[in-house]
Amino acid sequence: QTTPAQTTLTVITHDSFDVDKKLIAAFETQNRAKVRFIKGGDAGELLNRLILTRRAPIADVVYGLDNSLLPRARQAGILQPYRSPALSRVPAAYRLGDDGLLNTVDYGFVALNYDRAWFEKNGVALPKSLDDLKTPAYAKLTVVQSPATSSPGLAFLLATVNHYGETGAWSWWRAARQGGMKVTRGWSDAYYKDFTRNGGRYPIVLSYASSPAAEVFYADGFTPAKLPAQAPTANLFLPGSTYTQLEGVGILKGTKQAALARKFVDFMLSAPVQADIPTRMWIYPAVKGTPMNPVFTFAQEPQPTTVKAEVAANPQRLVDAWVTQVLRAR
Amino acid sequence: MTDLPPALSLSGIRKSFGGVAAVRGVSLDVAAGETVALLGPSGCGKSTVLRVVAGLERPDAGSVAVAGRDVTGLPPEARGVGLVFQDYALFPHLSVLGNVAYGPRVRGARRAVAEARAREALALVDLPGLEARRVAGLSGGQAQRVALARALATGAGLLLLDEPMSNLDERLRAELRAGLRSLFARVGAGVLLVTHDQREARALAGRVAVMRAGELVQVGATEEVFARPATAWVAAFLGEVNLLPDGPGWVRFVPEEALRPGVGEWWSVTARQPVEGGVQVTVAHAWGPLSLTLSAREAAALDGDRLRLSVEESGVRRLPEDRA
Amino acid sequence: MTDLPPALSLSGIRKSFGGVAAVRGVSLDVAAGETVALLGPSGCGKSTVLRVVAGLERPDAGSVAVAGRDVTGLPPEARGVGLVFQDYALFPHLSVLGNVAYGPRVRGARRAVAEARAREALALVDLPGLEARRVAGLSGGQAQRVALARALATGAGLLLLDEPMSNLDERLRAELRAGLRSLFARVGAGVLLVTHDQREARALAGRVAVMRAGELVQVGATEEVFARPATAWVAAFLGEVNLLPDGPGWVRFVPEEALRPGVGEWWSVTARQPVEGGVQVTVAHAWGPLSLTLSAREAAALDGDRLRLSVEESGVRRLPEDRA
Amino acid sequence: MTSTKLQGWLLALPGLIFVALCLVLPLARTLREGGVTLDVWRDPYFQGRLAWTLTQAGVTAGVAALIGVPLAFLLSRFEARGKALFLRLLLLPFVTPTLVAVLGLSALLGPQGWVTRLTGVDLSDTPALLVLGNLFFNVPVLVRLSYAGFARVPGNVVGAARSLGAPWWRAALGVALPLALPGVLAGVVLVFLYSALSFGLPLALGGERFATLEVEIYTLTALQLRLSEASALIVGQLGFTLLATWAYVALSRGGVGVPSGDLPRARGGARAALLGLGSVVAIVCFAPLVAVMLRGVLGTSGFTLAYWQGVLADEATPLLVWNTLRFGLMALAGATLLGGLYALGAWRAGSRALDLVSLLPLMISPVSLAVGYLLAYPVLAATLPMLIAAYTLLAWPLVVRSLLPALRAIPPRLFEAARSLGATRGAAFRSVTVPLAFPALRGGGALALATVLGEFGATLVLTRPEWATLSTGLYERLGRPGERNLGEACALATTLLILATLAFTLLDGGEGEVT
Ligand SMILES: Nc1ncnc2c1ncn2[C@@H]1O[C@H](COP(=O)(O)OP(=O)(O)OP(=O)(O)O)[C@@H](O)[C@H]1O
Ligand SMILES: Nc1ncnc2c1ncn2[C@@H]1O[C@H](COP(=O)(O)OP(=O)(O)OP(=O)(O)O)[C@@H](O)[C@H]1O
Ligand SMILES: Cc1ncc(C[n+]2csc(CCO)c2C)c(N)n1
Ligand SMILES: [Mg+2]
Ligand SMILES: [Mg+2]
Repeated sequence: QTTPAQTTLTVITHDSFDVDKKLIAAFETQNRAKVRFIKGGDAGELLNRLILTRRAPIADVVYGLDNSLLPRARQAGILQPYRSPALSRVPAAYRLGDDGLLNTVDYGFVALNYDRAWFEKNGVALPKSLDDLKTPAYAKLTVVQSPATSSPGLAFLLATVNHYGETGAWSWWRAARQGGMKVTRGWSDAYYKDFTRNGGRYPIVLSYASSPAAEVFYADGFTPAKLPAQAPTANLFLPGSTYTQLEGVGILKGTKQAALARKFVDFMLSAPVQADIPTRMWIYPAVKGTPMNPVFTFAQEPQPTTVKAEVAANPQRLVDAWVTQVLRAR
Repeated sequence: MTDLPPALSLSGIRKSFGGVAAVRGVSLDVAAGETVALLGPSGCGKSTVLRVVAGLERPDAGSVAVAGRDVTGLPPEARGVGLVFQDYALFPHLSVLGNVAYGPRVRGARRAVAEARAREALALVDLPGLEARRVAGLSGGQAQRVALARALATGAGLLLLDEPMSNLDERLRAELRAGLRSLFARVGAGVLLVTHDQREARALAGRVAVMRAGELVQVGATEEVFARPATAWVAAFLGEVNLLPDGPGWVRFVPEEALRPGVGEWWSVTARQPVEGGVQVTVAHAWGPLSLTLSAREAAALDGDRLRLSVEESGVRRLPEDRA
Repeated sequence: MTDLPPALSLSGIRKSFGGVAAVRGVSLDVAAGETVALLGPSGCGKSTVLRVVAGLERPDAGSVAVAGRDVTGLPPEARGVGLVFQDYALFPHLSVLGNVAYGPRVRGARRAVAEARAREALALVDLPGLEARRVAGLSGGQAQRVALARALATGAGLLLLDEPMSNLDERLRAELRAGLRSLFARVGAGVLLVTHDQREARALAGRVAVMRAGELVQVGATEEVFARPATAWVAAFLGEVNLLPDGPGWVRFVPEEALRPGVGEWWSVTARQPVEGGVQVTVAHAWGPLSLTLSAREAAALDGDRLRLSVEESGVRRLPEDRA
Repeated sequence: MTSTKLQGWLLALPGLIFVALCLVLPLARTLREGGVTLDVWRDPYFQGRLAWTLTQAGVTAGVAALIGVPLAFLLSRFEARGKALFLRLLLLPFVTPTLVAVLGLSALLGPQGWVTRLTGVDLSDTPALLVLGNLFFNVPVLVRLSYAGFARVPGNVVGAARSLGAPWWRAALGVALPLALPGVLAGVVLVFLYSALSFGLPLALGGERFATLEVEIYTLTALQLRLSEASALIVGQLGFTLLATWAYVALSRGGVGVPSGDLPRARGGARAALLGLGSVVAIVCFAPLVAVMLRGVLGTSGFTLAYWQGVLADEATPLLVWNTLRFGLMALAGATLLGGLYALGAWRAGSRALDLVSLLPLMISPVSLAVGYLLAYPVLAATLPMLIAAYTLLAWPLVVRSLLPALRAIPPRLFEAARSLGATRGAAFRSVTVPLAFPALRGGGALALATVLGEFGATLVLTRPEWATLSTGLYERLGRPGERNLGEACALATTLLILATLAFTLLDGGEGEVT
């Protein structure tokens, strides 16, 4: 028997990963192991780093890859299958494929948000469709993130391609950009600089369906006992504008800690972690029946849309196409 | 000449650096075409006066007028004075020619004209063939001459020369003195010359101002000052040694001209020292020790350790004793 | 004394800077306790010789021995020489005291000892009360004295002084000369003194070496050299003016001692100039113009523009004409 | 090679090895992984990016020089109240994480910014805002390095020019500037390099429209993994930055001198110019910071301490502070040690090639290096040595750029004087060279520390949650929606600025020359 303290499990995550340290400590004592977390950047960067180091893996477990990245991860062969028994408590629609490369931990909806106050004050009607949104009247009110540099941006691209088909999507994007839609690099830039609520020029921002709930939760003087009547921002669920992100945890090929890695996968799907997820990362726990903070009443869930296979199959190709068809088109 | 305003007119200049009162009320005129030598011991404030005149130091009090125009508030470049810095302050990034041509250049002369003037000035200070050299490799005396040439090339109506030949050998100095004298006469510039070389002062200056601890203590025609120092301190500073106590607060000043070797009583010689062109002897006179320099010819009057010496009383003067 | 090795022994020193041959084969000894003055016109290579001796410049050829030990390959600090730089090179980050105590400190003296030595040296150069001052605000003469004190405080057995008093007034110089003379005598140091001041050379140096364009042209006892310059160039450099052509390649050198004013034929006086302690006159002699300085007493021999003057032929010397 | 030269190269060796290991090798790995297909450069899109990159960096460097050089000159000639404090506070923009700067700028100049509302001029989404942002970060470097250069110009030399008839501007341009050139050009070239290679700022301030080459490299490398195209861009970028740096190295010959003590008080025109330029720089460099600090205490309903309470109550905050300090000091130690030795080496070796090498870290795209690290040193990924090495790499050029001109400016006579007074090489070095160069080392150290206290290393290496610093803590909050996150981020930014000010005060020794 090796001394317990010698076992270290390395878990690489995206930068937004955050779980109660006490839960991690409990896992460590329970398994007589040390968990070492590495922040691998934004989800997209994370995947690329894993691909670059696949010959000498830098971690045992990865958390944070999502359904838009899974095809590339699969193709690169960086993951090894393991289906957690806990997956049985995850609704089938939220599972990430059958090959067990990624076990869904949580899901979220990339969606447009708008600034209620701005629309009320300026007496502007909300757009009804993506077609409305691309007109200059609304495009110049909209800020989204670049599909090439941000995961909500990529999700939004997939949503538009799913809705319009490829050629339709490219002309939508070109029109919207022509009309004044701003494309930023990352979510923070868009939300904290360009969104009218934070001093910017654009009252419509690409974010998450849960963002209005977070706005309530993080408002000045928030107390759980006294919830406000409405959130300062709201979702703008235009048909074809939302996309479901499924984030999962998986085991990296080449790990020497396979058993422990499996335990960690199970751990991420365990009830305490699942319950901790919503108000830390502002996403929905994958396991059915996990109790939710009441503030989530401000986060509506959009109508589910079916994603066409050709959209889901190779998101990277679509990004490349977007870059040449939209970004670099003059 | 007399209706021209003075090239320089200083009145009531004071300047302190922190606790050090470098200049304590200096008033002085330099007429156009006149050279005034500013003499004084090390640290008495001579350079500071020059820097105040040039506008590099703001006086705490007093005013500076150049050619009749009050320049106290004007920047250095508006004063039209040429200054030779005691430490040269050459431009290290320019060649010798570039340094000397700088003044004419910034005053608007075309390159060719400026360089011609620079070459003239360099010729005057006897520095041929060094035009293209960087100043970093110059010898001390070469650098000093570049500094002098640089100030001369400006053609300024008022020249401030701060020990401009201190690092030159005597022959070169003598040559330069002659050159400068004729140059000053030709251009009619006023010159304020700081020097520790009395020969230089005598050769160049019509008047002398003696400075002590920030104040002028005697100003007058050169030969007048040398011949008739006003106080014991001035006499001593000018190199007079025969200052013998004569009652409290007074000294008896015995100038060399008043000494007649070879006549009168015998006195014993207590010291002798060969000097340029003769021998300096000290005689134990009744008044006290008297020193005099005997020319080679007069040295014949020495008889072993004795010398006949008489003092011409009419030449002896009583001076107030003001040495600390 | 004679069995001591020379404090300095230079042989065959050469040094060029790029195209400039600054020193072209200099050999010279300075005995312990002896002061040798190095004279020569500006740019002739004096400072370069000193820098070679101090080990700051590698000679292209030749060797340097200090106190009998060949130091040609040794670094400056192993040579035991004290150098006063012509441009002072004071340490701007140290106070006056810090500058002067630096030498003793780096040679291992304790702070108190070093500072005591520094204070002594500062007293010698007459700089009291400035110990705590930063060197940046010093006057030219003050800075020069700090540089001198700094070199003296090292107690080195060989002192290299590069125009150490060029920025001091004459009285202070005279005082310093006396102080230095007795210091040198006391410590028995060898001194190589670069100076342009012949009085300084005479007062301090037992021997004089005259340098011209990188070479020594005459070395000898001080009075010997002054009295009997070897060539017309040396005579002229030492300030002799009565060098009259005497056939191709020769001059007739008429020293002042050979001139007898007041006797002989009448000659017309073509120029007169008041100088320290008398008047300098030029007489249109049959041989050519002769200059002489008349003391105040001798000036009585002047009769308007005429002067009786005879030349004592035995004092006149023929010198080779070697001026360019 | 003379022994001095050899010794110089030996002293520079640790730095060279460090650059080889932490820069050349990883970069080579990246380029090899992708191969270089220079075809990309045929694409007018990339040519456009290149042109834009050069334009905005050039304009920034030009404007910065126009404001900063005269200010530095005046500061070096005159005494002014609060000068040392001003120069010290000028380091703060350098500490500021990009997004914080952007927030500060937007609070003033955004569509609803305070200044925008006052003046009605909306600069947001215009290149002017980008240039302002670049200036915010980089004018300080320029002012400080130029100041150090000008401070070494002997007062008498400028005085000589004036008394020879040169008006002040002519004396400044014709005499002071050439003698201060090493410092001034170091400032200009750093501004150019930082602005040319920045990518957070153009993106955040202008979106994709103002994307620089570096943005494309980032996108191609980190997100699209199209390494061959990225490599071509990296090579191109290296080409033009090398060109700029080479020009700098070729031009930067200056004078000798040591900073002198007492300066006259400014009066008249000089005073007005000093105040005017000082205010412009203060506004450009401090106003955004003040805005951020204000946002840390202003909620929707006016003044509030809630954000500060939130930050202080957060049990992670002490860790953030501790890590920030710890990494800052470790990298500072690394940078001053490596940079100090390297500067000495480059000085003694008299080699301009070494100058060029010392700027390499600022010429290389950090993302491409990051990839190189993963490929070359996978085992070291997310280890502390790697992190510190990365921080050190970014910080040491600043130490070298401060120290080297100072060393070169020390009059050789002083060292000679020390030797002739009996000091060995070592003793002369300790007692003359070190004290005279020390202020510059301190100044360089302060700049280096500022670099590290910001966010930069994080883009180079993988980090760990337990390594969270004030800037990562702040970014984490800005990754979540909600007012309180913004407020707390601003409070953390304020903490970072206060911490930095304290550190700089200690580093500067409280008084004396600031360079
Ligand atoms: N570093 C150098 N580079 C080039 N030339 C030099 C250098 N140092 C000295 N020289 C030249 O060598 C010659 C001798 O210079 P040095 O300083 O020895 O003269 P010096 O006799 O001391 O003159 P001065 O009495 O003017 O100080 C001069 O022509 C000078 O210009
Ligand atoms: N910048 C300064 N800071 C402090 N003191 C100064 C400064 N400049 C001059 N002094 C002091 O003022 C006094 C006068 O200095 P100044 O340079 O005018 O003397 P000086 O008569 O030129 O002497 P020297 O003949 O030695 O050059 C000196 O005691 C000097 O130390
Ligand atoms: C335009 C611009 N953006 C950001 C910085 C901030 N900054 C300071 S150091 C550094 C990188 C370290 O090598 C960065 C990015 C800057 N100076 N200029
Ligand atoms: Mg002076
Ligand atoms: Mg010399």
